[in-house]
Amino acid sequence: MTSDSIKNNRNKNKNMTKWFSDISFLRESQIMKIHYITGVGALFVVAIHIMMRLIMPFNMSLEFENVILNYKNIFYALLLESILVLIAIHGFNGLRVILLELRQTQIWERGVNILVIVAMIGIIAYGTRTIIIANGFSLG
Amino acid sequence: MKIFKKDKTKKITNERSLEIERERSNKSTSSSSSSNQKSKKLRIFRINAVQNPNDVPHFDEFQVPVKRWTTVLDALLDAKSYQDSSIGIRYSCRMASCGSCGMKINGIPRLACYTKISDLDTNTITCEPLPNFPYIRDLVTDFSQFFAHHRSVMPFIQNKKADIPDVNELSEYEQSPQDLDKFLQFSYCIKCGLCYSACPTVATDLKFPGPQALSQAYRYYADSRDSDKSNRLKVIDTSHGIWRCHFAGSCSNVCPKGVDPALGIQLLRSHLLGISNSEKKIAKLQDRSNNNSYREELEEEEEEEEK
Amino acid sequence: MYYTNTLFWDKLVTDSIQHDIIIIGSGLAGLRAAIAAAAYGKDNISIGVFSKVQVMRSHSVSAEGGTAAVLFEDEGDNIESHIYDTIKGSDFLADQDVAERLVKTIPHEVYQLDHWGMPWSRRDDGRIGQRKFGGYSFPRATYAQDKVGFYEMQTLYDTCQKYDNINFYNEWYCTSILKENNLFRGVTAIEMKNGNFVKIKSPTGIICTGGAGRIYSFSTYAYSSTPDGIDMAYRAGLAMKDMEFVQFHPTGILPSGILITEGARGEGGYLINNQNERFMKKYAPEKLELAPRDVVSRSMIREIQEGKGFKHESGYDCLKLDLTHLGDEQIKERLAGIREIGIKFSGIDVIEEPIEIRPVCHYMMGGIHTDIDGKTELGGLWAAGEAACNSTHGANRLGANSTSECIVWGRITGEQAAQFALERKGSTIEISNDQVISEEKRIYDGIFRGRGEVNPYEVRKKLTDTMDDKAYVFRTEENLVAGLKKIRELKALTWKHVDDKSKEYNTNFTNVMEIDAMLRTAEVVLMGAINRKESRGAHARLDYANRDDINYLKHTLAYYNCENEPKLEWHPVTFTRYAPVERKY
Amino acid sequence: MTSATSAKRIDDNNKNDRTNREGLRGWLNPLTYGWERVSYWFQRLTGIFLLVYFIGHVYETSSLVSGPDAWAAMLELTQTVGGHLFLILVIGASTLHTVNGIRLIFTQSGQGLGKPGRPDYPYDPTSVNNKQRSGLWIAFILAAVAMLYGANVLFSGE
Ligand SMILES: Cc1cc2nc3c(=O)[nH]c(=O)nc-3n(C[C@H](O)[C@H](O)[C@H](O)COP(=O)(O)OP(=O)(O)OC[C@H]3O[C@@H](n4cnc5c(N)ncnc54)[C@H](O)[C@@H]3O)c2cc1C
Ligand code: HEM
Ligand code: SF4
Ligand code: F3S
Ligand code: FES
Repeated sequence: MTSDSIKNNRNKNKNMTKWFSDISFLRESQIMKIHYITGVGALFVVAIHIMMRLIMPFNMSLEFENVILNYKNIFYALLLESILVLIAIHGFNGLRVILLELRQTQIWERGVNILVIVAMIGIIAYGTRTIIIANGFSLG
Repeated sequence: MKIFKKDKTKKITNERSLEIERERSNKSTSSSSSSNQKSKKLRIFRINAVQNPNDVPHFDEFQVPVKRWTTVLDALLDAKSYQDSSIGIRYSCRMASCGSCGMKINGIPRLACYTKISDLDTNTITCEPLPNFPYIRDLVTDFSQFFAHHRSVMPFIQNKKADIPDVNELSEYEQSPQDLDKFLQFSYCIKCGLCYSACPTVATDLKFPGPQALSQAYRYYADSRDSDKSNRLKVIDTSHGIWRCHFAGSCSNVCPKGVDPALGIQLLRSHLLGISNSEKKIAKLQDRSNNNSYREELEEEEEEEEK
Repeated sequence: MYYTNTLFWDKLVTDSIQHDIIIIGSGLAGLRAAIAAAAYGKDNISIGVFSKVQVMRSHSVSAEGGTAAVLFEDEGDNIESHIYDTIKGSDFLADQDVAERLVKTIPHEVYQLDHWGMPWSRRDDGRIGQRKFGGYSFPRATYAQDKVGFYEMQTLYDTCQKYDNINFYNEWYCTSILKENNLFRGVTAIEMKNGNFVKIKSPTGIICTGGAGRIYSFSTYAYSSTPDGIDMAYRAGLAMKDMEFVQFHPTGILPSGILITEGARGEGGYLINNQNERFMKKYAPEKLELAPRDVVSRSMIREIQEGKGFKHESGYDCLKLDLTHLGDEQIKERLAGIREIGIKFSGIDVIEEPIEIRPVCHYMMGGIHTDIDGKTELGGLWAAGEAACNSTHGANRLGANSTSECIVWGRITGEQAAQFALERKGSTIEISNDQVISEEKRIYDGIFRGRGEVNPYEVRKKLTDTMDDKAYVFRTEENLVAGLKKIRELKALTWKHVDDKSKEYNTNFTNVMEIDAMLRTAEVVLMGAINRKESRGAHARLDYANRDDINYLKHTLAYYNCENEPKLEWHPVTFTRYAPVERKY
Repeated sequence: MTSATSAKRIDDNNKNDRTNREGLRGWLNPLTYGWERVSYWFQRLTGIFLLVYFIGHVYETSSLVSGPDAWAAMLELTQTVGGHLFLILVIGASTLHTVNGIRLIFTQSGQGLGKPGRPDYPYDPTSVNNKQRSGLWIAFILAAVAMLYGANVLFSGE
């Protein structure tokens, strides 16, 4: 009777987790932990990023040479890279959350998950390309 | 909640305590004037969605007599009894303990039997069905999905000793009043669905269990008599589970019973994140079947009867 | 999928539904019966719970004060005393074996509820708390703040969720009982959401449709507490027992009649008259405010008649209940609901001011005639809870004994019905359609398509006002006869019609059916009251002021006799332990 | 009923269940409810806004790769008065989102909400308390300050 139905419930839960893991291999709580950590992480790196921009007059900081100089500093480049990764993960996961809440068909949910992962990788790749190339620039 | 609009009927959380004051002033101002009845206009949302799924809703207006203590439910029933008996409305206890009569009154989800017309400073009272529940008819909405969500969080004590099949066994749990206080608040949910209709996530997410169900999950989680903690957490830790609450707080703002579902949800989440330090102790089972004299007496009597 | 549990929405619309057990009514008794049957029958049994309201909307959620049980034998309480209190409270009209069964079973049930998650209020040592209640010689009303019924309902409802074989049919209005060869065969019901008229087949049934208190207009009952369930059995030829015993609770607030629990007096509240005097010391010097309800109510009406009452702005005479001396903390901790009700519905914060109250219709001791097991005269049909009258309460119920009764007999009937159903598992049920057709005629031709110029709600108002007026705390031959005449006049009017012509969620239709049942029940109440020429328990006659054990120490049974006057019969009381003595408090 | 069929039933019912859902109106409706709802609304809005900016910003900087001229052209496009105003909005949004986000991280892990206890009438929910409200106000104020400062830096630099 009861123990049976509890067991049933357990089985169902197993199925549920299995079904979920097909798509995203992480539990929602882990995803959200990542969301929070990337959020807070982004706070620090973005703060440094902005500080760096403010040590010289704003316009100067935008001049091509200065920018490239920054990029050539390996630490700064790494900083930029981490901003890129942290915000991409945080931001696109945020988007995933919003989109998941919009519609609940299986196709949509799968689509959202795939789209978000692809976009995340895409933007990270694209930004990394900039960083690497700019890092390799030789100033003539 | 009055923030931008100047509508006085909007509920203001931090002004709730003023309610009592208002109560008193209402009483003193109108104590002599109960005979000179006022009358107010009631606008009621009309639809018959079961008969015709594409029915276009409209509003009907009724003039109803109002006294100091007249609640919106009284007014609705007055209109139903003497003006238009086809008004669809769900009600039962008329004392805010059964949760039937949730509806949107002047734009905010409330219990009709718990809202006095004299508290609403408008002359026209607009009643609409609760949003986020499918229409049935007029003010009546379909709760089946809401109840299903409640069921999905396993709202019952899971414990090997939960059932005592033997009638002669008298075993009692000892639970301290402090342990009781941890969940008591959440157990006074009357399942009225107001929170469910106010929550922005529920507004679009069909699979989100909603504040009511999640706070019940916490209610059983925090109960020291329950022993199946990890499984409980697993059930709600899904992509449409507890994480789809963004602490919009509306649920707690509209809850008529002080359940504060938002608090329950966030606390449950702290357990999920593993950062809560309040540990659970299983309540102590005290077996009283030994020192129980009258059972023996009963058995003796039965024996005598057999003879 | 996120939720994978069985869902009960969108039931297939079929002409007939079959279950092994059907339970009509989802109050405390109904839910306890469902769990008992599910636990007894395991997965072999399917249970349908039909209710005209959604499950958690049943009237039982309003119960406030407590559930009586002997839990502290180690601290001086004992079973015997609870049995005696119950019997004495009943003015010796209770069947004593039944009272004994109640008292001996309820402690286990209280612990069972505890194991299912009931948030009983706790003492500091962690044990379940109990408070004083009227008519008991030991504090034995087990309490959970002042929301006992609500918490019990919630606990039972939530426990039902464990079982896959309990199917809830929310908002199905049952209209009649189907039977064959004196065996229960099922019921007919209307699914309110879409208005379908459905035949429900089952070899076993349990009626738990609650009390009939809405035949009074000043009443603590929920609007849904109408006698249609009792009336269903009555029309099927079962007897209504002891219907003249209607309990008036001393403390209902004005003007709505919402209850202030007896727990308020149990915690130490006083009743005062307009001379600021605790008048109960005149009437019950020993127990004061904690005398049984019938005694207190009578005393209050006497006070009011002597001109010592207050006048409420709604026009009612009333007295006041003073809780101010209890202090902020105790009220907030133990009587939170009362405070809320006072503020919300009466504009009075009981911490600061005495609250106006008046005796109010609260409980029907009578109901469907059953034996000690809750079995009715119809094979395969049980009844439990307030709808049943197994004569635990006799002529007057003690506070907190009713939820006990609901739970105890919920369980007993559930198990017995499950046993009965398992024995008959597999046998097919065929019901001749005649009964269904005649029922369809009765409700659709007679009521739905009926014609009439009198507004049925007007009839209801007149009916309930008549009852308030003529069959209140004190009764006289003259008043009762006048009341009966009035009820018969109302019955004779052409009022049976439904203005709302749509099928879906037609509460107008169900209301008219309820009013129909109310009229019949009111007639039984009045006839029983006229017939009982004595004062016993809650039935107090001014013209026969004394108890008459020689002629009236017996139960009244009323049988349906088409639309004629009901047939009244007598039924003996079972005595096992105590001979009647004078009742003093 | 097996879980598979019941699951199917839910899907069948989805369509019907949408009938009275508030939908996006429910998200964008901060007026009827409390300040928490306003916070919810801003957090979403600023989050999406920042994401859009972030994508744009990554695209903007990618012009570095194509050499000084492309970079100058891009600056021409973005470093206008309109562009600066937009940047100020971004500064405000990110401050708001960050500060409020930190508050939300605390609340969503159950901190600073009070603890459950016996609710007394009138029921003031402990979770939507003044701490939360002032957190939101601090976020607004800091966002305003940051915007002013940003405006100062951006426009004085010309
Ligand atoms: C205000 C108040 C306070 C009380 N306090 C206490 C207390 O402190 N202690 C105590 O012991 N007792 C108390 N009582 C009494 C006690 O609450 C009731 O006797 C008890 O709840 C009755 O429960 P029930 O299960 O028999 O019926 P109910 O809870 O009344 O349920 C009846 C059910 O039957 C259903 N039904 C009715 N007709 C039909 C139909 N035609 N078709 C389908 N379904 C139908 C209804 O929908 C409902 O679900 C109190 C009563 C009141 C009014
Ligand atoms: C810098 C510090 C940041 C912190 C501390 C932070 C924190 C948060 C928090 C707590 C949430 C709420 C999640 C929830 O309610 O479940 C959130 C949501 C979100 N954030 Fe951030 N965030 C930061 C920066 C950013 C940036 C730079 C972006 C843009 C790319 C961004 C985009 C989003 C989005 C799109 C959401 C989704 C909104 C929602 O779920 O309601 N965040 N953030
Ligand atoms: S949590 Fe409050 S608002 Fe929500 S259903 Fe329960 S009582 Fe109603
Ligand atoms: S309104 Fe909804 S988003 Fe969370 S705090 Fe309440 S459940
Ligand atoms: S009628 Fe029961 S809550 Fe309003």
